[in-house]
Amino acid sequence: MVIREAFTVRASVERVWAFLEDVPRLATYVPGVEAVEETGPDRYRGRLAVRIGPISARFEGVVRIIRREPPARLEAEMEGQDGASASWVKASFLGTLEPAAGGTRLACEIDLTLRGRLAQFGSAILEATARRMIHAFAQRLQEALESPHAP
Amino acid sequence: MAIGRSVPMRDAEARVRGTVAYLADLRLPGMLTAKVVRSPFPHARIRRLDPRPALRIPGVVAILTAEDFNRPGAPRLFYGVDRKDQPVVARDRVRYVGEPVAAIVAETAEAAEEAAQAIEVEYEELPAVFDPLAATKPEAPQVHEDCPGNVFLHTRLRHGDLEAGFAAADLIVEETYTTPPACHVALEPHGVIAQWADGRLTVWSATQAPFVVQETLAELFGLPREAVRVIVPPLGGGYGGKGYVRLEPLAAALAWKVGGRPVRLILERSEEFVTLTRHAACIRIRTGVRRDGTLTARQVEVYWGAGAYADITPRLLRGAGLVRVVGPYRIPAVHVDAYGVYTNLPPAGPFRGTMSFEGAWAYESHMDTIAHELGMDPLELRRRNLLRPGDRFCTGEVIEEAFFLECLEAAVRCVGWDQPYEKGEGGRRRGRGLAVMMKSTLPRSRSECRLVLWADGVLELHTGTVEMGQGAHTALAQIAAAETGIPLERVQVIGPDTDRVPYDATTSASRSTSMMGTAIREAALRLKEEMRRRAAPLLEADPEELILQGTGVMVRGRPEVWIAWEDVLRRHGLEALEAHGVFETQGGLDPETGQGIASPHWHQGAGACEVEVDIETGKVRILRYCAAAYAGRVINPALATLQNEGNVVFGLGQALMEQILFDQGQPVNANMSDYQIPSLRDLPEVLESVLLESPEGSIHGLGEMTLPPVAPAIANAIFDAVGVRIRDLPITPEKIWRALHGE
Amino acid sequence: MANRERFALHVNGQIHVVEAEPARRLLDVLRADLGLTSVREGCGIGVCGACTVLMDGRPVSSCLLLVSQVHGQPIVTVEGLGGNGALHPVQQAFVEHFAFQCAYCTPGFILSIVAWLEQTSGQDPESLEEYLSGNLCRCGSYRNILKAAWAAARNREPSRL
Amino acid sequence: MRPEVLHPATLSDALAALAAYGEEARPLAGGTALVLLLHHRLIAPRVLVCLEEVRELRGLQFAEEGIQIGAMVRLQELARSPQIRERLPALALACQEVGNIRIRNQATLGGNLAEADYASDPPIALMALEAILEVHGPNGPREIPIAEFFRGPYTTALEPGELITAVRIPLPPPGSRMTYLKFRTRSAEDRPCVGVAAVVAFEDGICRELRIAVGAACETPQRRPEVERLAVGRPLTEAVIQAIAQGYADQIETLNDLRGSAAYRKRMIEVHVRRALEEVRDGHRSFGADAGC
Repeated sequence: MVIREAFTVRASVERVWAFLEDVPRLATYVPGVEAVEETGPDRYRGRLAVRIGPISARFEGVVRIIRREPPARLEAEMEGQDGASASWVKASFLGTLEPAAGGTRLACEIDLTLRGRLAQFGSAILEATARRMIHAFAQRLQEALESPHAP
Repeated sequence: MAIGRSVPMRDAEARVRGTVAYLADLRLPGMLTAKVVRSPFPHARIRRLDPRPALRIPGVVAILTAEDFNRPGAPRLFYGVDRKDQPVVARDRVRYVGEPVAAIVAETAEAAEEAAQAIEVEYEELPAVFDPLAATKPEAPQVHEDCPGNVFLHTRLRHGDLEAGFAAADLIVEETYTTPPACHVALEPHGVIAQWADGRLTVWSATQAPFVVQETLAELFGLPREAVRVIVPPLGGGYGGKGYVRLEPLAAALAWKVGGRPVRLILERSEEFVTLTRHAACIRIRTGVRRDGTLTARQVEVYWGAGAYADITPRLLRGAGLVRVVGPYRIPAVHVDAYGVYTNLPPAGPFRGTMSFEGAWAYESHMDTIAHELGMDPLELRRRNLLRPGDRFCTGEVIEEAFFLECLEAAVRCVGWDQPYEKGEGGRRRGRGLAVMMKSTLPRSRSECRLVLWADGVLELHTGTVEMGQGAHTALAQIAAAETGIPLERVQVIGPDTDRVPYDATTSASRSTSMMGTAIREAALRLKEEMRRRAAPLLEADPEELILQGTGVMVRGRPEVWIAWEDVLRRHGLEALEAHGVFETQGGLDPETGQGIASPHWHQGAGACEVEVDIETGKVRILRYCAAAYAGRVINPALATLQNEGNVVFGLGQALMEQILFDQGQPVNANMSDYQIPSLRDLPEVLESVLLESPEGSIHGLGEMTLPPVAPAIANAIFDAVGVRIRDLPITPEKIWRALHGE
Repeated sequence: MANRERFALHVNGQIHVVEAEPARRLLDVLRADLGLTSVREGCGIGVCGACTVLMDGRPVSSCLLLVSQVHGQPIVTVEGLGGNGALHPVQQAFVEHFAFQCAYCTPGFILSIVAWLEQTSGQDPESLEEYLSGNLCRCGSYRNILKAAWAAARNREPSRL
Repeated sequence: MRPEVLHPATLSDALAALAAYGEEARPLAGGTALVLLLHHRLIAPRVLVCLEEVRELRGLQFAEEGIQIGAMVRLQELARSPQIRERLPALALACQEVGNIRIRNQATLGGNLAEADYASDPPIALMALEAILEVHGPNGPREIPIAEFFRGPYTTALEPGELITAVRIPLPPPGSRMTYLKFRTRSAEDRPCVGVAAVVAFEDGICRELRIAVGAACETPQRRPEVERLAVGRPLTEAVIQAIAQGYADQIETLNDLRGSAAYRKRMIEVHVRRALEEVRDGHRSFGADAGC
């Protein structure tokens, strides 16, 4: 399933780009992310706890930045596994930045595939969960970027 | 007379008491439980597979992986009825979501379950392809190393001069139809129990093809056939899904690894959706027609999505995959190209109405499109072109028994086709549709049986035909009774058990009543001949002078010189008298030209219906449906009618709601809430069933005939009602709505 | 097995004491511990009705019920219908009307019809649909099942349960 | 390992059990959703707190001002109750549409609400009926208006350790008519593609109050009071009905699933809001005579 989310933040393209590139910090804005560490250049390892309806899952996996065109385009891939529910998640992320009136327009496209037992739970609920998470992430990012205390 | 009577199913009482023992009800001492570990990826390399953490779980007895097949004395890893391309468990690579990568045997289901989760498998995902047409494109990922382009078989049918045929046409219509993968959804899941003892393998399996299972297992394990015994309990539904070989190799390999104790493997419902599906098909059909409705040429190109393994598809493509997509019409020039295509989906195989369902969906919808373009009544177009007795079909065969038009006319009578028709106004519109189909049965197949007459007068019928609810054992017993003259109450059916009954190819393709029935007649003749020979000295007469009278023998013209069969046996000191019957069909098609004998006889069925379409929602209500089949000689009218009606109910599901949905190869509706089958509230308001009989005709199977017309008859009725042509199954309200509202 | 408990189940007119994990499904207890194999697993999610049992006269899905959710209510399976070896009138009607093919679903249908006869006037097509539409028959014997239900309704006798 | 099952007889014992085990406990009402999750190993609680014997959760009470339904009342009982059918037909209709008779015999109203399945019928009717949920938890009792209860699919306003104890439904104003429409796209046993509940109070042919709830097409049941107000003070003419139907279609964010795409559902909302209002305008849907149970 592909989920798209776009919003405009009151910050320069460069500033948003810098924010996007810093994966460990960026990850703190993703709801449910528990830990992220760098394992090599453009390689990260992390853990994500997520509630899909009545079901709790904890995915452990990796994030790889596979392409960057500063300050306009960033592509990344994520893969994770939840042992308890024998489920796998895979996502590709494409973020594009462009100047917009009053700041920067950030468009995200996330292509998500879930496999294993959780995938049988129903596509609508999975999509709703993913959408909710991405929406929350976008909101938090927006708040952080617009906050005067932002780094 | 035992034939033509609606006698209840032989074990009717056990069926209503719930005491019929299906596979899941069998309990063997020391029985272990198995669980399959399946691939979550549609295409991946297996980087690492470590069963050790699972072995440490209490209760786990053994774990089977591809490694085991490297051991000395191990069975072969690969099997398949044609191409031996399918591993018992995946080695190095997985090709569909749900492919077995390992299997666990444990004392309890809980331990097996826990172990299945503890096995560590690391995958490296590979690009995958899911659509059969897309799979044939040069850039498509390759599913098997040895099959570039993913087409593992291309068969052809060439009849007449296609170019001349199209040149002679006033109109050429070309369309593309598709059908998605679907699931059989027998309420009883697949199940097997396997056990090794004293160098012999015994398998209890809910299979439609015990002898194919026997042969495959013997080959896998390097055993003589006799060393493998296959026993089949009554099936809780089959519909093709239990045809050929399914779980048996895996269960047998697990039993081999365990070495002695019986191992039971029963699938969970979700696993059913990745075990066997209907073919995903893409059918391009192009037809030339004269203004008067005479068909001049037809070209069909079919891409049969076989999934990750070829299974039965190659065999089908040499016959069914060609001839079941043309239609029962006289067409001077016909070309068919059928492609068997690998994709990263679960394997496809036999499915009630195999390839006829897909074929009729295309050619019968297409016929209505042609009729519409010609401004001709759809029935009239068919009247002009349907095969009649003595006509030559595109395979070169002459069709002797041809009742297509009679079937169609019987069906349309129920919807008053000739009457003026009010389609309605406003939000709900009505329409009528019809469809007819022709289906081959299996050429080159053999059925054998044995009749054993015991001295106490009981006649045993030993048969490999599987009872899966179609009432085959009842119908066959009726035939045995009729052919021998022994009262039906004294006929007992034994089998299927490969140790006890002679060979039978398979219980599928609606072949059993006809083929096994003929074998029974053959055996009965021999039994009677033997009886005459034995009776002759007792009656002091020549065998030629003797005739059979009831269950006795008498001298012609002297009714007082009569001896009962039981007495013949007793006087000879025989416990029983046996006779063997064989019936074999010949034929087969040349894979390059499609010429030859496609079928010993042809299944013929038609349907007509009346629907109501809610224009605002696209929802369709089936007001009336009539299914007509050519039944030849009917053995048991009540059971035959049940088959006919069952076809319609099954077909309604396939037409209106059934489809396994995959998201990147992952099934997303692998349960019976998300994948729906019809309930009694989905029945047409009026459902009629017609069996066309011909007392001198042959015996015909009825398990499928009226299923393929259901989807095109409904689609044609929808077109009649609202002018919308749906070409991709299933016909959902949303598709109709989109077509109506141009979205 | 760690947390097994004893349960006294009132099944087909008899009390059966079984030892089972409290969160075991009633379906599994009936089949494995009591040998009542007419109760069958079809879908495992309460949709198909192959595992139907009557609890306090009401049809329920034994695949969606834990053994510890049974609080003394009587349970009936088709093994408990009829008496003295005779078929229950609904069973008899099923035989007479050829109301089954593979028969995997049959016990569930029969129990649903028994409940319909016991709990309603047994005369209303809508209520029959209400009781039966949740039982699925993949062989498609629905028409004959309906005929059998109506035949049983016509010949109905005082409760045999 | 399978969980233990506790059988508290009182509400306070049930709440105490839930509090004691925290995240590791789950309340067990009818079990139709929970047993499924448990069996398919999608959840693994250590303790189930069975609510069957909790006295405070039982019973239907009818009073002048409304109806109080114990959380453990079965959906079939609501579908069949003559009083519910007479006074709150939309609720009876919605309960009658759930799953099949076996599910309805087992599933409870409290369990149904707590599960918050987006594709379920009763929440939609309760939304239009402005039900109030009585909830007890570690911090005592509170009331949650149903409009504030659903936070997302399978997500509710219940705090850890809280239980729904009863659902209170104020009787709609005199002269009210109501219905519930379920639209299915596949088999007759399917869950709704769209569900619409409508409650309209008329006075001399003039609409005094109108409530429409739409669900199954969206993440939670939805109402749009600003659209509902279009009808107030007017007769339910074709134009008014169409404006309301259009308003609901425009304003509700729909979802995609096996039963239909988001775009299709928008239009189906329009069609079924309109049909529900036409039905209400033209009179009640009647029930079959054979009440049973």
